[in-house]
Amino acid sequence: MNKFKKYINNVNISRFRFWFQIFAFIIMVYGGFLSIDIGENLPTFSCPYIDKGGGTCFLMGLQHRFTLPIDQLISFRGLAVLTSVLFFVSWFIFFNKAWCGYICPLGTLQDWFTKLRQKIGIRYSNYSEAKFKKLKKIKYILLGLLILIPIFMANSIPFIGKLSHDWAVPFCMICPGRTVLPLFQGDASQLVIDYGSKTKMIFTVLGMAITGMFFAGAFFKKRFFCFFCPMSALQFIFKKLGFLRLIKDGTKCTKCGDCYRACDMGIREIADDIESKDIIKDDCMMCFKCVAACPEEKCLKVNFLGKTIYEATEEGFYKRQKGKK
Amino acid sequence: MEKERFEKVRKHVRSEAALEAGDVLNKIKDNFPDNPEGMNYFYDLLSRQFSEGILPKNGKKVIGTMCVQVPDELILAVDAIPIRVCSGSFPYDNAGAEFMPAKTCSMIKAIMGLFSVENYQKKFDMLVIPTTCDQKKKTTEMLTDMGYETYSLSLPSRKDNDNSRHYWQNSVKEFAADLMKKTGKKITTSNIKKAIDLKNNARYEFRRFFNLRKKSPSVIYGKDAFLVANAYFVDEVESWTSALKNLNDELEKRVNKNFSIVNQKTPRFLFTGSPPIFPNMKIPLLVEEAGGLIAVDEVCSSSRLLYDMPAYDEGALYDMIPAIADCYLKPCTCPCFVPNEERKDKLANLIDLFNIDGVIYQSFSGCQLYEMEQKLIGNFLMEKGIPMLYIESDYSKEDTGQLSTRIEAFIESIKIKKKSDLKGKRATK
Amino acid sequence: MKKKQKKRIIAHGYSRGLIIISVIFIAPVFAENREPKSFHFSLTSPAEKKQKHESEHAAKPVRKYWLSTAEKDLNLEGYLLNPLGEEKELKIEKKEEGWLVSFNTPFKDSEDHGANNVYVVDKKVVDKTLYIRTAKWITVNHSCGWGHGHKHDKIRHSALSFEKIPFEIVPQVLWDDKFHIRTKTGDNLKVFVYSYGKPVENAKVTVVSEKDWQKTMITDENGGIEFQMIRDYYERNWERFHTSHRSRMIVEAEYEINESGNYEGELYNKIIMSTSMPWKYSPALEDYASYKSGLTVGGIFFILTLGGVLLYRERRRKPFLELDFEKKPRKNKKNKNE
Amino acid sequence: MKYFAGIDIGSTSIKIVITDEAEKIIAHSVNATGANFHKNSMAAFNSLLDKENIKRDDIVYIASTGYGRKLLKEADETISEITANAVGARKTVTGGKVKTVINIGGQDLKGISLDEDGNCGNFVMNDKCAAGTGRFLEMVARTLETEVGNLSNLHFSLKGVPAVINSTCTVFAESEIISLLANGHSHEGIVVGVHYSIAKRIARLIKRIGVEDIIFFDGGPAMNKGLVEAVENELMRELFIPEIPQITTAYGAALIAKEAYEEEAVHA
Repeated sequence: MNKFKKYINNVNISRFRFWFQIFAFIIMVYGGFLSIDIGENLPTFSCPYIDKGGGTCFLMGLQHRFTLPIDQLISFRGLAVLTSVLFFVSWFIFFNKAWCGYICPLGTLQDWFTKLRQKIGIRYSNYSEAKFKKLKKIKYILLGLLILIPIFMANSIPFIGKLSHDWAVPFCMICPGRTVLPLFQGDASQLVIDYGSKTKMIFTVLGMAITGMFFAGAFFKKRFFCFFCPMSALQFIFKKLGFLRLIKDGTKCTKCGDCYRACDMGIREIADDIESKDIIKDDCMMCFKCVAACPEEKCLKVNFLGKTIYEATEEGFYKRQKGKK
Repeated sequence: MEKERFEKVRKHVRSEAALEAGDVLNKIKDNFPDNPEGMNYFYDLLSRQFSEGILPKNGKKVIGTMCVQVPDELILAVDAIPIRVCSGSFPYDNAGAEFMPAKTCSMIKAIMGLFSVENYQKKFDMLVIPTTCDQKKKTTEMLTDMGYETYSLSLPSRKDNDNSRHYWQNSVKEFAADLMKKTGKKITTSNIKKAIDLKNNARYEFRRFFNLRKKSPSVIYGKDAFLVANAYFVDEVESWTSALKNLNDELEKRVNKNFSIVNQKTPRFLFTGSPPIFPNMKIPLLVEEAGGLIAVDEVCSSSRLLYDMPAYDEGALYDMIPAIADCYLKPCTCPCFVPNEERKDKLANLIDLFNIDGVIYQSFSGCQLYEMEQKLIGNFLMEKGIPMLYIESDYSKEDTGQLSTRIEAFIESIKIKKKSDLKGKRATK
Repeated sequence: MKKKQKKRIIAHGYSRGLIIISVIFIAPVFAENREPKSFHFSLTSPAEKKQKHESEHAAKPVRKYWLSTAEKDLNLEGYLLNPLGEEKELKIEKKEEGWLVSFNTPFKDSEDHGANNVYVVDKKVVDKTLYIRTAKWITVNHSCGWGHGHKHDKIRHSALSFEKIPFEIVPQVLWDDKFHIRTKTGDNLKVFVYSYGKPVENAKVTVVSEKDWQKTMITDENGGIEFQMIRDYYERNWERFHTSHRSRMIVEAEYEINESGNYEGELYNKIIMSTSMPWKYSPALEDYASYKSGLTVGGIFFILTLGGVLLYRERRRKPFLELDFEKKPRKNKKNKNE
Repeated sequence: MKYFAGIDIGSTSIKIVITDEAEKIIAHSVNATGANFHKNSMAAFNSLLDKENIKRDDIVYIASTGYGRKLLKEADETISEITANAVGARKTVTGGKVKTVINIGGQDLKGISLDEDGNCGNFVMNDKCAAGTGRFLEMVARTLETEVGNLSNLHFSLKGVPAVINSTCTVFAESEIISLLANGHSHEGIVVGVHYSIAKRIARLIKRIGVEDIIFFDGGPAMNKGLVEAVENELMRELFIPEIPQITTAYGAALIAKEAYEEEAVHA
């Protein structure tokens, strides 16, 4: 058992993750061809615009479900929203935010961009602390909007009235997942500007602009889009329920910042917060690169239902650093 | 005429320093039983350092460093030899005292003494001095004035924000650029990777050593631990690493055999504050001769020296050099940083890990940073209920009698406390 | 009817040949005015003129459809096929405006979730000819609130044929697997004609668009025809153009059998069967969307971001960033807490 | 009968205390240290034994303490004077718990704070120099051409304003006193000034470890009532002065000797 544990702790998690991501990508993007269907309340950006995906993103359904008059929303039909949230949460519980780091196809795609940049040897970019703090809020705003807009479609707002049907699935319209992921099935139909109505036109222009920025941004900035992802904001609400946990033992931390260096999301707390035990922050995607980069014995741990499955060790750190090319 | 006098002084100081070093080494070797075989390498190395001089003779460029914050990896990457020139020698301290202000810390005086007495201008290609404390800063200028090639490595005073982190990273980048210019060799991904690996090997062994010291009752004295780290100042990394590996293997055997050099009752101390640098082993020796054991230390000449490892994410210069920079800044607990809460956390952690009974805080008189931080650390430890002995001292031996009284009284008080704790434990059982 | 047909021939000369043939064959049947006209389902009563469309996204507790004919003396039999292919009860009422059929689709994600086929059949002997007229309506009972999962098998979103129905049109694809309508202008549509569950060869199928364009085809041995739906929605004022504009089309089929028999005491020596199925289609994406613009916008922003990053990097290389003294000093409150 | 001896070899005097098993002092002596620590202390020890008629063999355990403790090879145990002083003070006071001990020795100044159990918790000592110690008082007495024992009398017979002594350094204070004398200050005023300057120094030193009642004040200079008054005024607290202030440390050593002896007996 100890030997096995040692093996696991010495493992190069980045390589494991790379292959796992490819596996997950195939399931999520091509799952339909393999008659795999995981459902439609997945806490990950597995886009419903992909014709034959293996499962779909919860946000699309969420936006649909909130297209209800308020009186119905608080009546039995609201239950539909509730049950879908329950489905979402039950998926989420198992892997917690590791959905982002291991399964999300859009995240995987961004990681591939990072790999490409690394191969070319171009320096990555980082936000400054102050900018980062501001940008972090965007995802909460997006989450708020993607719930409010559908509600305003079904309920009239003073002076404006009901929003037109063109406002449907507002987040999907600007999500690069919609434009980019179907390309992997050879479907480029989402790359158009829709002149059908002004709203649609603005949305599609916005969507294409974001797609353009996504390609350039993801090249320079690791996980460029994830800072704005409302899914990660939504997940963060339920983070306490997750079985999978990232645990930090602050007494062992020397604040050396090695984990912060490794963190693609630039989460400062991982290095500087020595108070909290449960260190998952809203941007965290649970890739566990920080655990792999921690040189302090048992300082960072990955727990599943309270059982440690992966932890930082001196030996593991040393071996991983040595094995780097 | 002047030259002749100078030569005379040099000879005199050198022989005095060698005498002092020999004396201390003998004390270290002979006053204690059961020195590990593996320590002989380090004993020999340090005695050679003082009888034959500190410089290697293999034609490589030599770069002198002061303070732990100098990133050795860069120096190793350009195929030069880093040598830490911080000195603990009283004769050199005396020599420096001739022209340094009276209230300067002994280490600075000794460094200045060393460089003024010895004609090292041609032997060191560069002296790298981080702007840690005010005295080191001015040392840089004084050394330049003496004709040395110096490099002032600009260190921020804060390390808790990103600005200072980037400032330091830039500082290190500039240093790397300067180093390349100076040596005419390029830092490439492959040679810096090699340098990092080289130093990481040393760090790995050092950590192993560190962990072996956790065993209670201990398998090795603190004075030996200090020597091991001190040897790193002047030794080449590979040979040092393999010597330490031998020592570690030996200590591991001791642990497995349940062999220990002291007994369960021996009070275990944490040594912190100004760095004891061989041959200034006054306080550690006094403590261990009086029946205490320095189980672990938190000083820049020992545990802090090789503890922290850099982690780079992408194997390219744009990531590796900042990673190296970070590893020298962020975990550093030098009192030159504000705020320095990390030092308290570190001490608390060490106290837990090493089963510490008391803390010995040394500060060189004149080292204001350590002198002042003493109060903060003292208060922190008092809250934790760990007794601390604060000793203000320098390289001279004149206060040995008084110090030994204080240290013995401290050890006695801890022994009494330990005894009553044991009694209490027995009573509850 | 004849006149109308002729008009159409002039309007759509290219299908003239086909229609001339059909006119020659069918003309005697329509010689007298007594012949019963074929009918179809509609969302509005015959009195109303306004068009209505059914939404695929909204669930309704009761579905109601009007028959397009104003005839009062119909002998209607109604059939309802639920999404699983089971027969259910269909309510037929004779109202003042006309005939109304209705059935319940309870609001829940149950077996009713999916495509429902509604039929009425009318049989009548006129001039020793038995006219069997059927009308069909396919509707989907779906709400996006129930989810777009793949939990429903194919049966649930395809139009089925029913062996009790003498004559019917079965379209190949109506909805995608998310129950969303698929028919767009320019699409190639395939339609089959079945009689009592068996394909009918040589039946005549006519497609009539909202703007009265029509095309008639003869089914092959599988009972199938294929045609491309033309675009007939042109909005002069772009402001009023609707991407989701639904145009109505009706697919009709007719078939004649020389067979003698007795229907409810009346003798006949010929059977003429007709059926109809209304459907809808919307403008194709290509009509109002542009790849070129999409790629341009995407490209511009890609280059802007790329350039921005590179420019920023270049700027950082400069030794000094200028200090702007006129700028208001930043609040340092937050920094203090850090 | 078993007896225990504590020998405190200080820089100026050798203090010897012999206790019985009930921890009662049955004999004590104070002698000058002189040049030869070892010889003088053994001579003093033997003469005390002779005087009190105690057989050498009855002394079962000897603990030495003080500056010269390591030189006394006859001792069974050596103990630092800080621990010994704390133990002695703790046992001397019967009415309550001693919290702070101030000791002025021949060459040093000590402050010890005791924890709840009466063990030495924290302590401070003056650094290398002998400012404000017994030696300093001796120098003052010599400069004023009087005896150390007379300083107290001079202190209390002051009529007028005390002089202000700025320096507690033995060397500088001497010249300062001479100039004060030359300026016409009275001897009494100077003595009071000296006492206050020492008191201030003591106060500064022991405030580092925290001052709590009961404050125990011992060492030779504690016999000087004038100095005691000065310290009390500086600290604004009352001091506890033992009957014979010099021997507390030696007494403590004797007590430790007894404890060590008993512990050895248990293990044997």
